[in-house]
Amino acid sequence: MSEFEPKIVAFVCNWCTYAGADLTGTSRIKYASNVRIVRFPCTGRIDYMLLMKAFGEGADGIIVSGCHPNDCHYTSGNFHARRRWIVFRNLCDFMGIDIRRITFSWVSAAEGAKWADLVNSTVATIRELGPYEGYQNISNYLKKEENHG
Amino acid sequence: MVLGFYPGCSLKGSSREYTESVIAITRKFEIELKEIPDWNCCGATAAHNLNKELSLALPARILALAEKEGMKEILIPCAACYSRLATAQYELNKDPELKEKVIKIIGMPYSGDMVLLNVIQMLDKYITPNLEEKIIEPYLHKVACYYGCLLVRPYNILKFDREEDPQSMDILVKKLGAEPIDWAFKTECCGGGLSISRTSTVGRLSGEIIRDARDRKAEAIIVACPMCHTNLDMRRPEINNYLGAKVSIPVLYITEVLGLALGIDRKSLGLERHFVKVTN
Amino acid sequence: MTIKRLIIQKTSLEKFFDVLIQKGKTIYAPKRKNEKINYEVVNHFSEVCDDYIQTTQSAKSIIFPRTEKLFNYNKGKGNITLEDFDPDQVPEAVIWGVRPCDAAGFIPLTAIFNWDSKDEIYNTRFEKTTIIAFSCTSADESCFCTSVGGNPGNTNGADILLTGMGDKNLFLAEVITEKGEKAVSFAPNLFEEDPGIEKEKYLADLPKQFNQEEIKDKLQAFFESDLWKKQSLRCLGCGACAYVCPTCACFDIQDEVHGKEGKRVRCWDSCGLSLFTLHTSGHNPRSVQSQRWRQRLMHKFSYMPQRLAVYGCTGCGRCSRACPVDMNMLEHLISIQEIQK
Amino acid sequence: MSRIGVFICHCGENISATVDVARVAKAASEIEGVVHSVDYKYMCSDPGQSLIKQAIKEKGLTGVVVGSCSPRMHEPTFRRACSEAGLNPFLCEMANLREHCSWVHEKNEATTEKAIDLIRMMVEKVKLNQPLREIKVPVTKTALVIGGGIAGIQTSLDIANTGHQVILIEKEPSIGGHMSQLSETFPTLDCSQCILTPRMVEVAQHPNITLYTYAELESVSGFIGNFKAKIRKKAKSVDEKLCTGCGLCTTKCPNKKIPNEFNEGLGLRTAIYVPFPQAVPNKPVIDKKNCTYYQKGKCKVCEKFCPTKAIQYDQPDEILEVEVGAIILATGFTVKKVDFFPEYGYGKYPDVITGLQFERLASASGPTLGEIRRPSDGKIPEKIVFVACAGSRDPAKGIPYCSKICCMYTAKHAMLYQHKVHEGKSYVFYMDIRAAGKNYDEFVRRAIEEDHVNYIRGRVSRIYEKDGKYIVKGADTLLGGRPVEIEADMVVLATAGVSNEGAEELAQKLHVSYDPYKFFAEAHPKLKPIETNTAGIFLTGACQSPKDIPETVGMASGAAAKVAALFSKDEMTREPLIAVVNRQAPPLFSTCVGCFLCQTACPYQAIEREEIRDRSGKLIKTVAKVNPGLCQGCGTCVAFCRSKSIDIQGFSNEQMYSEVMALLND
Amino acid sequence: MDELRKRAHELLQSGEVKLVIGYEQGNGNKVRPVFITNPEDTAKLIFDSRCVQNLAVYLSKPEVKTIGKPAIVATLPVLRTIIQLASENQLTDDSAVILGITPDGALRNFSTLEEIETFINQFEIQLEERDKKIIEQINQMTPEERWKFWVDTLTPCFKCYACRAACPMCYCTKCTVEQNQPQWIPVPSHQLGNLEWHFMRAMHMAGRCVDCGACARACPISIPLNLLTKKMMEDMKAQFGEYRIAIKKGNPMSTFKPEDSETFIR
Repeated sequence: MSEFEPKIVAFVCNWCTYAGADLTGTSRIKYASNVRIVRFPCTGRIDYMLLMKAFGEGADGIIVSGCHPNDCHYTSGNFHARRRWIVFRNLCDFMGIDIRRITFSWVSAAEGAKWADLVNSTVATIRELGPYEGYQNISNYLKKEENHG
Repeated sequence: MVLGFYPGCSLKGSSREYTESVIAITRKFEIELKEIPDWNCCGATAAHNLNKELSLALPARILALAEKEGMKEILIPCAACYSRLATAQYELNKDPELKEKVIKIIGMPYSGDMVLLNVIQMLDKYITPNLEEKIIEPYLHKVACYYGCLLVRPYNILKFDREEDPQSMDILVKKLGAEPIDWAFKTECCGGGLSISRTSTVGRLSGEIIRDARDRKAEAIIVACPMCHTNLDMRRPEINNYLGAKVSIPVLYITEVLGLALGIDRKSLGLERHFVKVTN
Repeated sequence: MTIKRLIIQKTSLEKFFDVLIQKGKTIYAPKRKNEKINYEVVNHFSEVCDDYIQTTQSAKSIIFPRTEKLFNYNKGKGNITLEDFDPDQVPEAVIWGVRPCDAAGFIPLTAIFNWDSKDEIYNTRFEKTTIIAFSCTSADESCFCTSVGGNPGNTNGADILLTGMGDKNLFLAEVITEKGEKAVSFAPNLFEEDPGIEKEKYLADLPKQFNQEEIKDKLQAFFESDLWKKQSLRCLGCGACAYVCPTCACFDIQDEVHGKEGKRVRCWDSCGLSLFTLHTSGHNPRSVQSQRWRQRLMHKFSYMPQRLAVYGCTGCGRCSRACPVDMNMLEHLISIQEIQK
Repeated sequence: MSRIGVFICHCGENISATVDVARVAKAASEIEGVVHSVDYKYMCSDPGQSLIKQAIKEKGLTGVVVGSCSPRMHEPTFRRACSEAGLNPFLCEMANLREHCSWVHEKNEATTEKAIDLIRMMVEKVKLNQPLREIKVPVTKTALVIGGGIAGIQTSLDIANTGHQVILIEKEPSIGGHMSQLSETFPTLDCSQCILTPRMVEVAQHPNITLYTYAELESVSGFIGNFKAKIRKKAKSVDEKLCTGCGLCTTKCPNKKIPNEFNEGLGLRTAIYVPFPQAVPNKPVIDKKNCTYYQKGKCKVCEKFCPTKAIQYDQPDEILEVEVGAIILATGFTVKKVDFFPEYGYGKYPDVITGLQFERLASASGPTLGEIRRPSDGKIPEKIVFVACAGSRDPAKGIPYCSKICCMYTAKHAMLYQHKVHEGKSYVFYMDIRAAGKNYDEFVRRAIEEDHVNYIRGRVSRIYEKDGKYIVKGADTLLGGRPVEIEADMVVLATAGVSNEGAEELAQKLHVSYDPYKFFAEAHPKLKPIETNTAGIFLTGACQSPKDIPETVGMASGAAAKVAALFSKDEMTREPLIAVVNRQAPPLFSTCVGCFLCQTACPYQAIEREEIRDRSGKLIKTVAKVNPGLCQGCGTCVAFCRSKSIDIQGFSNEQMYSEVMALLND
Repeated sequence: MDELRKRAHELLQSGEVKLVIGYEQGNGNKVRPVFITNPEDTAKLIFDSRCVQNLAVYLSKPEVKTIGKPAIVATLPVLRTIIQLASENQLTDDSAVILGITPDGALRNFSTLEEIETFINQFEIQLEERDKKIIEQINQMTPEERWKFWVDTLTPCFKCYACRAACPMCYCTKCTVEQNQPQWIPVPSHQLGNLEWHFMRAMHMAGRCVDCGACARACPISIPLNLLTKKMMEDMKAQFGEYRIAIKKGNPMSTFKPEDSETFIR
């Protein structure tokens, strides 16, 4: 069978990381095509339930990225996000949700190269880890087991 | 009550009178000084220039020993020792990793919550509150309180008195009836560790201090540091030589002055040990 | 058919269990898992636990699963394909060791699923399931089957009812239905003729505490009564009682979509939950808990007897055991009985 | 049922070289709801745009997805195109096929697959887009200027001259600020008051400026274009209408021994006083703390002598409520006093003074009428030492920054001294000389070369008094760090410029952020140096960081321009991508339960409380409400809200959700 | 107990409150909430070690609100709840009369929320050794084992929402699970739906949970679901300093410190 191609979803803010990824483009830096970028106004807007959903729908890895501290277009959205991430990660870890599959990062509008590295290294990591079967198994429950008595 | 006690090298050697006067006073106020067993060098003054870990491990071992004895509070009369111990405690408390490292080095448990008292803090805490009724012969002299460098520096670690123009000793001697002069040499350098190696430098530096004290009519210089005392007292010949005049202002430890005011006899205060004669 | 009375030794009972397994039956039996006893698929007789008054959850979910797929669909642009429910993949099953009140629970449940339209999925599961019940030799303060027309040795709803004698080395086996017959026929020689055992003296003693007909008649007049408020003030409005109940049959229909793929799913719901009756308009005909509590009780003791000629409660007492705030069905029914007209 | 149009751009070769655009268009056409899907060489070109417009009209599209470059590039272009064709611009989304796909991946299957995914994501999103209208917020065309120093004066005049109303408040009895205290100004040495006082008078007389002196800001509510401010007019105890400013009261007041703030404590004043002769308004106030009548209950001398009966002891503080559209902070700075410096004697030496005090000595209107004399004994100093960087650039003192103006005014001081005391000797201890600015360095050179000021590069470690002289101990680092001792008659410390007392409190009132030194923080260090992070509040002058006069005046005019721009329209329009708290039919009204934790999460204080009442006025529930004027659309509240009661237009929960679903299921 | 009855009697008698929320003897060995409107019935009130249900949950129930101003028997967890509810704008000083019960079982009256706050701050929320042990065991597992543990633990959940109903902090009129545009949490109870429900529930409790244990006690099938909130509480203590229930607005999740740890961010 062909090599496993990880599905990576990237949740990024509009002002830093999305622009950073644009810069990667304008500087023609090549990186793995496994990633799909979802654009948010700010990391503060990124709902952790969407991360859960992404896994539930078959994502093998997730990137969450926004402005460096103090660079937030909205002054403190990223600080609020960081708080949420801390708690979110702890809970994921405690529940056995594989936090190695979620990469948190700050990528500024000037860090086109960093974005490419980030994607490539994430894809590499996920390739190592393989498909996220644990999560995918519980998601397609009705295929597996009709009767939930 | 019992108080932990770290003498350090000077108080056992060049400045035994300091030890004697400290003990004489504490005894009078029913404070027992319990010497930390098997104590070692505090690292002053060279260690921290040579090897950071060593300069922290030496004091750490001392504090660890004190903790082992169940001490909560220790008195460190020597300003240099006080500075080293306080510094070590500060450095280790703010860097857990380093702390772990040092604990390994000394091979003893070390918590780092010991309360450190220099002589003036000890006096303020346990002596001055009920001092007045005990004063027998007020020390009615014009004096120059000389703090030196290590007693009040660095401020961000010691948080004791104001670093440029300290007041604690002045306030204390006022209570004893003395009149402290207002001068600018309270924290000027006395030559410190050079007292053996570069006596001429000591002569000049301490000379300037003595000169200003003299010009401002001080009858005695009050110190709280063995090294200051050594330089200002023992090196008087070099000083006189530098000033081209004989200055006979005696140099007393704060504890000696206090002792005199309390009517303790000169001998148990070690006043006979001074180079520059202490006259009443 | 008339009930056939046989006896079977404990040892043979175990053999009978193995025979059923060999015949390819999926056996659901009470199994102890961290302090709780529930019906699970069991393969060895040894796993079956028999020292219990009642399981936490009823046997309902074996035939009416808490979540079950009705059909799959694929929504390509313009052309939609359906993959309907396939009766053949429903396994032949045995429910082993249900209490008479649970067995009786399948009577109202079946009535509901065949009320206006016949529910193929439910019926298929039910047809393919044989119910082997065990009489109760003990009861607790939540039990009240005798007050709702049942009893610890009640045969209604079961295909076979086993009643243990004294030290439970010998069992009276009452074969009630063809399904029961068929099961016995797998190993007829394990059974012997009944010497004429007096079943009653081995059953738990549970005095009748109220008269459900009387309550039914009373309830007619009580719709607007404030007793519902009184009784339900402490009710938290969760679905625990409904979900452990052997006869509660409310369900919700959900679509679970994944891109073009989708399944239509039937899952449990409860009239105790505040959004159960919420209209899109925002209006909620049962806006407060007292109305929901009234609905739950009226449904079981007034509406069902009227519409389906069967009561919605078999006195298993699970709702009372499960309730976090001690909403006790028996207590409330008695208090209604006591109200003077 | 949505009717989506998909438009795939080749971007010349930029996209089509690596992505099979035809296939993408084909795949898009198979997505449910897509009724039109084409690819074209240059979508952003006029023919490209008209392709879109045409399709919108002919196929009655309800949504448009353009697969081309980054939305950060051409979103405005395509949204305009849509609205020109009669489709709400916010029903247009862009899939980034260039920057995020064709430019960063190799030409292969996967890349085209990705392009298709990106399109599908946007199709699913745009299906849920809502038509949005730009938000219009009314603007009150009055500006509130806080602080009547040169910054506030300049801003007020500039705004007033654009024809808009200005309210200027100053906490002291007169406007003028620090500039009015200065003697001469560098680098031209022209007299400060000569250039300032005309401006002060202009402010007082300008028809568009309302001036409140002896007044402070009490509180502020509202948002850009619509602030409501409460101003406390402290009681002057003098009726300004009756008072003619004759000044008789000030000469008669028996209490004459009060240190004069204007002269930095070097002179004395009376309890009823005018801060300085050229004060605006030139009418006295009674300093209650020092007035015998207020303290002891008897005296009333001023009342007795006042020819117009203008004295009113029972005059109360007055609270004014004003509505303004913009607020300009011009609260200025202050300087550290000598008592801040232990090594320089904790302020115990009378002849060790600050630069500002020296200004007063050098000022013709000062206590010595411009002669440099020692405060202690009035002697003219023969040797004077100036210490630059007194406190500044000294982390140990908690002031790591450069106060910026000291190098220049110290040079000025030394010059003035040399000009006034010809045989005098002056020394300046400095760290570096920072004289960047037009004619600045030349000015310093003049001090050194023409006026022979001795510049010594080194710090002063101690100053102490001995036999009436001040021993200044320092080091000359240019001579190998040799210790230097100067026996001076007078020492002037160029003490650090620091933020005003109460700056923090004011910042909190206005929700303006501030740096660790309590200077107000600009919205962006480079591109928004005048704006604050609160829309409609601007900064000017030294309240943002120490500044000299030209810089302050420049910034002041800048702020005025910002305000003029804001006031140029009756309404501001804003992108409608903001948060909204849902409203529903009764009895729910809203799923919001009013926990208001979102208030603490919002960076803009944009979340308000709304009370929902029944017809009889009985309170049903209190729920959150987003103020469209303040919300900037970050969406932090949206992700934070437990009951999902807040959503953000343009990035709604449904939109983001379906975007994610779309990219993972095909 | 007599003191409690006496006080309740006074309150109802004087008309200061219309209702007293307390505990009464239930069936068998159970105790249960009781709502007393008539002074005579105050004799029903009991208080003993079995009275652990968090009565504060009734303060936000419309049915209870309509009766009028209540007095409520409040043990330490209930007091904490009241403060948390106050900080979330759900009640004020005069919403209810507090019949406080100190940890040593004595009746204690509080007149203001501030009083309650200072009182509860004497007792930091501490996990019991038992919980600590279990949490530690789970921490010791490999991620895979943890995952299996939680999937197995949560699979039996049939979403009766007793945990939600019993939790006084779950006072939303429309819970996220009932939001269907989009349908954040699947309605049916299946492995994914259950995991997402319990995960989200825990997240919503972050910084708000007072660790009263009501949720776990309410679960008819005894899922130890409050292990999640307990663990989270420990983590937040460690990450953000103290975990305090306070009146002042804002909680660890709605505020931040610029120096928050970000070692995990690349």
